[in-house]
Amino acid sequence: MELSSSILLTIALAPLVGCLLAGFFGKQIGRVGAHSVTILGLLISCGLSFYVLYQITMGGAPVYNHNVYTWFEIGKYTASVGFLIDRLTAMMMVVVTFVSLLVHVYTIGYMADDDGYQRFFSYISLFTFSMLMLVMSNNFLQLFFGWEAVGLVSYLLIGFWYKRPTAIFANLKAFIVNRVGDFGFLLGISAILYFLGTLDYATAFASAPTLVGKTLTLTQNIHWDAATVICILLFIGAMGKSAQVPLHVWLPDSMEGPTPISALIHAATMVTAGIFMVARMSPLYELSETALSVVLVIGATGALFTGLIGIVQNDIKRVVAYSTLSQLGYMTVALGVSAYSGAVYHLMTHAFFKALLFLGAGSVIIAMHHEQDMRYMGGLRKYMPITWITMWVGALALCGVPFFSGFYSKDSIIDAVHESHRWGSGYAYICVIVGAFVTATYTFRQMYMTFHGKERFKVVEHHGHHDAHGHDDHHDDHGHHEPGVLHHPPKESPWVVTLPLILLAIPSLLVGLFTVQPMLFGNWFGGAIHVDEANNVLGEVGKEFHGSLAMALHGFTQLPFFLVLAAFIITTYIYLFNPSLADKIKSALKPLWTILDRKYWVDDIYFAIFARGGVALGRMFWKGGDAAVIDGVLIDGSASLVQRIAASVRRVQSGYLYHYAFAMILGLILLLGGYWFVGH
Amino acid sequence: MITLSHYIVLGAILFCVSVAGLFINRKNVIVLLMAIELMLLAVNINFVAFSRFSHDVAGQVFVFFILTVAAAESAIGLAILVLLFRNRSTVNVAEIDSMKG
Amino acid sequence: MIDPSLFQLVCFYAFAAVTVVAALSVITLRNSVHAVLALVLTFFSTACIWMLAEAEFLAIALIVVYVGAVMVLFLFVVMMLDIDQEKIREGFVKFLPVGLIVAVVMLVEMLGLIGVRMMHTQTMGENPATAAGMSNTQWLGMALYTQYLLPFEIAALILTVGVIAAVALTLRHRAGTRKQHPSEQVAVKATDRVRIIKMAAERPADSQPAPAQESKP
Amino acid sequence: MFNHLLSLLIWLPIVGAVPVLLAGSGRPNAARWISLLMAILTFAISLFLIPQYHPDVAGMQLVESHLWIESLNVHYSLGVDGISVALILLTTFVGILVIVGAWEVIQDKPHQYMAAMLVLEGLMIGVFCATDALLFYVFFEAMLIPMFILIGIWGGPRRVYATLKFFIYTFFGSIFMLVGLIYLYLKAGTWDLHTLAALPLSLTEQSWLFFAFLIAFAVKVPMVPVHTWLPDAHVEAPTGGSVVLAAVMLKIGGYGFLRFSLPIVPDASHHFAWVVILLSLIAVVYIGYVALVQEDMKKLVAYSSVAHMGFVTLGIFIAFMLVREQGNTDAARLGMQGAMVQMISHGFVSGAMFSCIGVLYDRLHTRLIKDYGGVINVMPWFGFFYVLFAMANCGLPGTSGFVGEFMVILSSFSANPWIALFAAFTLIIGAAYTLYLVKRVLWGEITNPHVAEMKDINGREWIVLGSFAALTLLIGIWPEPLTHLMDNSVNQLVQVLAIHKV
Repeated sequence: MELSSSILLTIALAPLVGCLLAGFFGKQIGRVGAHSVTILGLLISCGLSFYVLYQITMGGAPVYNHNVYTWFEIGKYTASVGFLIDRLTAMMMVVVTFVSLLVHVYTIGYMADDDGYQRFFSYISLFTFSMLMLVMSNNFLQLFFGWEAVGLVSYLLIGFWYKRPTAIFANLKAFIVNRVGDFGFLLGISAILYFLGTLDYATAFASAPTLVGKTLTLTQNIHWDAATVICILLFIGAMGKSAQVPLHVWLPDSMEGPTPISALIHAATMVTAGIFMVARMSPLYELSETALSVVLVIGATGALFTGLIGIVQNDIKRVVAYSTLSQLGYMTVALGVSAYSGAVYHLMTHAFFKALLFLGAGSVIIAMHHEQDMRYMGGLRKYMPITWITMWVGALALCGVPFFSGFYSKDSIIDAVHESHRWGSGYAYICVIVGAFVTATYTFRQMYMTFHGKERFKVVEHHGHHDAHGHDDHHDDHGHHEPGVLHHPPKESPWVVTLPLILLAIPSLLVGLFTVQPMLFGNWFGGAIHVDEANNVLGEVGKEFHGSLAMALHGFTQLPFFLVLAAFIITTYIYLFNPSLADKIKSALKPLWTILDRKYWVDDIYFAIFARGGVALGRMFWKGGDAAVIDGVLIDGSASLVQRIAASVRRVQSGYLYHYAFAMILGLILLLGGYWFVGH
Repeated sequence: MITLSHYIVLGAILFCVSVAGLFINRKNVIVLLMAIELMLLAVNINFVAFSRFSHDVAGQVFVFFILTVAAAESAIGLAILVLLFRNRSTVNVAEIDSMKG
Repeated sequence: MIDPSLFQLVCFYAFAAVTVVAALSVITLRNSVHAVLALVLTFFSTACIWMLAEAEFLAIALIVVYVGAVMVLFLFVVMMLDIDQEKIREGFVKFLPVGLIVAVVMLVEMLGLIGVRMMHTQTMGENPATAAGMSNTQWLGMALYTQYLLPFEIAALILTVGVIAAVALTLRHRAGTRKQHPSEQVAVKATDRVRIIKMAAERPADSQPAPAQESKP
Repeated sequence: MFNHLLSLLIWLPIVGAVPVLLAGSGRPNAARWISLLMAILTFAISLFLIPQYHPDVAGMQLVESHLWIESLNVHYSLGVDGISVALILLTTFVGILVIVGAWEVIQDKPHQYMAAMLVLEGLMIGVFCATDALLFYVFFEAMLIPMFILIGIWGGPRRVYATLKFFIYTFFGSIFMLVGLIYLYLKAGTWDLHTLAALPLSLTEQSWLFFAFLIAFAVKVPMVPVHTWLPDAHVEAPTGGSVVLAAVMLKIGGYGFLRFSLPIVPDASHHFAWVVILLSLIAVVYIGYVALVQEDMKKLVAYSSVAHMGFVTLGIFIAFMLVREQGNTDAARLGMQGAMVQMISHGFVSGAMFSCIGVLYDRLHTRLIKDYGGVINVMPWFGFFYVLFAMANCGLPGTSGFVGEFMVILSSFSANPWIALFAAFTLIIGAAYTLYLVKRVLWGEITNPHVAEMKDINGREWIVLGSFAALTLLIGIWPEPLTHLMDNSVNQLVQVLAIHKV
């Protein structure tokens, strides 16, 4: 039956109300009040999202596309705020609200003794509100609003511990790099307005075919195809938000923020906004082959090279961060080969197991008193069984081991790339395959370094006041007490932390099995995603698909699985049986190691060129331009010129009588002379 | 016969002599005043000549007025000179430059 | 007998020569008194030239009024102030060339400008005053008191201002001297000078007359 | 009863300033309360303007005209259209906030300060209502005097240099305008803007007039080469002065373009539109970088307002390219509306930013960024407002800062993609310098011990910042009422552009 706008409004606004209450009245309603208000808001919107998903898939409700109010209406251009709910949006709403709810619950445990408790809850519900607005919007304006609002909240959350200089550097960097992406995105929107004359999705997609002939004249002789310009500009926005290669520098630094937000924002939802947007714009992307090739190549480079960096990381959260970058690369590759539903499907499964890995890493960090360096961990499986098991489920799903959800989405992407013969798909296939091996290596390395092997930390029991010391300021600066020393043995996190882990482990394990058939090959997304028949690679892959079980068994015989197996054997040998070998390899491949460790110097180059370059340019403009030229020459210059003239003229008043007499006579002579010439 | 040009030439010569006097004698105020008197005299000559040759009384009337003005001017000039001498005990123009800009 | 117009021409040249020489000596003489006297001479010879131009009233006025008053004033001032000649004469030679050049340039300009040659032909012609049957003074007076009455009054005003200014500038009260102040003298009242005392008509009878005392020498 | 509403609106604050002055330095509180009363009264009357003005009816409304100078045929004629109503409301609203803001801050001679503010407000309203060229010019010049006094007396250490520079700069510009107006008067015999708009002018005449108007209004906007007075004026002005300067006085430049350059010299404006567009784009990029390296907070915000005003001139002048070269009047209307909304929103945003800096200045008496750090630890509520206005300053959707820029960039892409490219650059550089400021001032550890003693914002500052925030969010979330108010007059203006005079 018809979806009512009131339900949708409550879904969107419930988190906002929670955020406002927790934010403004944090002191009054106290900590418990804050998290209960926000979690209540999330429960409402998550429940309703499931209801909407049910209505859309089973209940046969038509696609909902109505405006709430007009934003501005000038001539033929109107912009409004409205909702477009179809299967793609419903799925995204469920993913966002579900993960966000679990993160809310998780935060009760994680941020238990942080004095910014209420503020944190208001931020994460504000994030959920903006993400929902982004996902549910039916026009480019509201999409852009959600886009930037999400960027704002990630800025606030990365810089949550504002006392830490690295955090406030990271959040400024994140916001500016996002803004670079939004720069392209805004130009894309204005291009759409210029070519299609509207900001509304429905009318834009309807008139999309008219784009085919049109070109954009940059100069007399350079004319670019309209669709390519639009798609590439929009993709720049996606690169900014989903941290694709040139603009990926901000994601690893965003680990400065508390772990819940790394899970919520930098793994499950925000970074996938770019993928969602490209999938949503599939009718436009289908028109431009070059744009899709660009997407493909950038995705592939991202998938492989960021994965490689993950191998050399020692910080548990950074490993997961780089794995997110790599998986985002996979999704972008899927988009590149027009397997949009594949990308969205991987987005969903990735949301579950990546959030699981992050929250698991968070629970490890709590247990180790905010020690994030894996070199001081090891053998934690005895202390934290639940976290250990759930982390293993997430890890295997990430590597794409058959029967896990990761396998279904990742392998279908790999097959799709194999099928596609778009320009660049060869390169992409190599990256994706080697990527599988790399993913397996860093995941197993991480698991072994944290949970297996010998304990690389000492437990020093101060019986006296150990409790007081243990809790007061540990969240502040994890380096201040010497690393690797704990004051009481690590213990399993409270249920508030482990329950979300379990709730996430279940879908990471099972969701693949049940949903692969309808979503991937059964045209579940329907009208939301439009794919040209010519490059419907998923259709090709779908031909050999005979049910999820068969696919899983078949998976065992495929190349990706062998690579995972090989990676498994190598890492188990190095990290369990011969740990010293790792150091030997590192010293042997020193130059390669430094390249990876320095993250290909991309960060340093960006900082040097843009940050320091910008400041130098600014100083040159300011001192040179404003101060010297405009002020110095024009303003103060002319003032001092007047002064100089006045000084010289002053000398004429010499005070001697005869000088004045001479002046008169001279004037008379000149006058006569003048008459002389004029007279005749 | 005496023609108008005679008078004009004479007037001009006198005028130029007084101008030369001004230039040469830049230190002594009295000579300056006298040179001015001389200048006025030269002008008067011209006036008389023009009045006589163009049969118009205006020229002579004007001379009359010039004389009165010259008289008043020299009176005041000399008064200033006396005052100057009394206060600065010199009439040497070179030393009087307090009115410098 | 000599032709009268020729005679006039000769006189004109004589007087003109005297005027010019006197003018030159005014500016070149070292002694100020001599210079003033030279200026007096210049005025005299100019008056004569004016006579030739039949402007007798002005000529006489020039001598009587102008030379008599102004030149005497100059003499008076020059003599009163003992100006040391030496320092004043310093710049004479240094600026001579400049002065000459300027004078010559101006002369050439003036003469060229007035177009002296062109006026050459204009002779003196008949004296306007006699044509109108009046003497020069009457002719001048007629014009002065009818057409130019206002300028005349203003000239009077200028002269008064000149007088007042000259007096105001140079008036000073020297401390040492004793001066009469007529204003105060006039303003005295009777009571300041005369004191009336109430007395009986004659001395009372009963008292012995005081022996007359011879006043001390 | 309403036909004299505009005159009442202009002269009430000016006359109201008299009792404030009479209150004298003896009774400062009386002076403050009277001035507040006057400001609120004026704001109330201006609110009364909204029902009176019918957005759907084209042309000037609430017109009143009396003969002023017989010999020169100058009329004291007032009239209002959508654009003027919006700007008048902005002026009266900011008027109240400035007086509230300066309550305890101004201690010496507060009565003169308040009186100057009221007179300034009255004159600014006068500028927005005048429909007679000379009356406009008189108000345009008279407005400088109270500002000159405000900066000159209550300013910072280098106030004399700053106020002189401000005065001579603006005056230099407006002289050329006066010459232009006189020429127009001699040609047309009247000063009425409407008839001048219809006056046929050759291209050379128009070009000369265009440059005369350009110099006058470029200084006021301020556009790039002639903008160096703004940072000095802001740095040295008292908080209230710099709020009014940023919130309203800069708009008069943009308003001048709309009233003079566009209707009277359309062909020259179109011919030289590229000059203004180039300058505006330079303003966005060049000034963005300059703002990045400022050490003084007020200078940084001053430079940022130069960059934002670049958008106003951009929005106004791309309309020509759109109407005349592409005939796309709707995109031109969009651009113009963007320029107008940007003017209004910049009033709130930069006014609020200056008030925030005023709050900090009142506590620490320094404006240098290096003296601050970790202010959020001691002033959380101030931190909230500061981040909100910083976000509005770098044009975050949901705040009013975004609306104007969004519309201008959209329409400038239709004009020429390169223009849009450079205009959109503001997203990056705007965010860079604003958040770099926020990072150094707000976040981080408290380094300066004085910062530790700073108290959070008091009730008065709450009112000022709260109302600025409310309006910024209102226009950011729902700009429809504002655009509807101005839509008809902008549409009419765009039709005027299409008329060729040559």
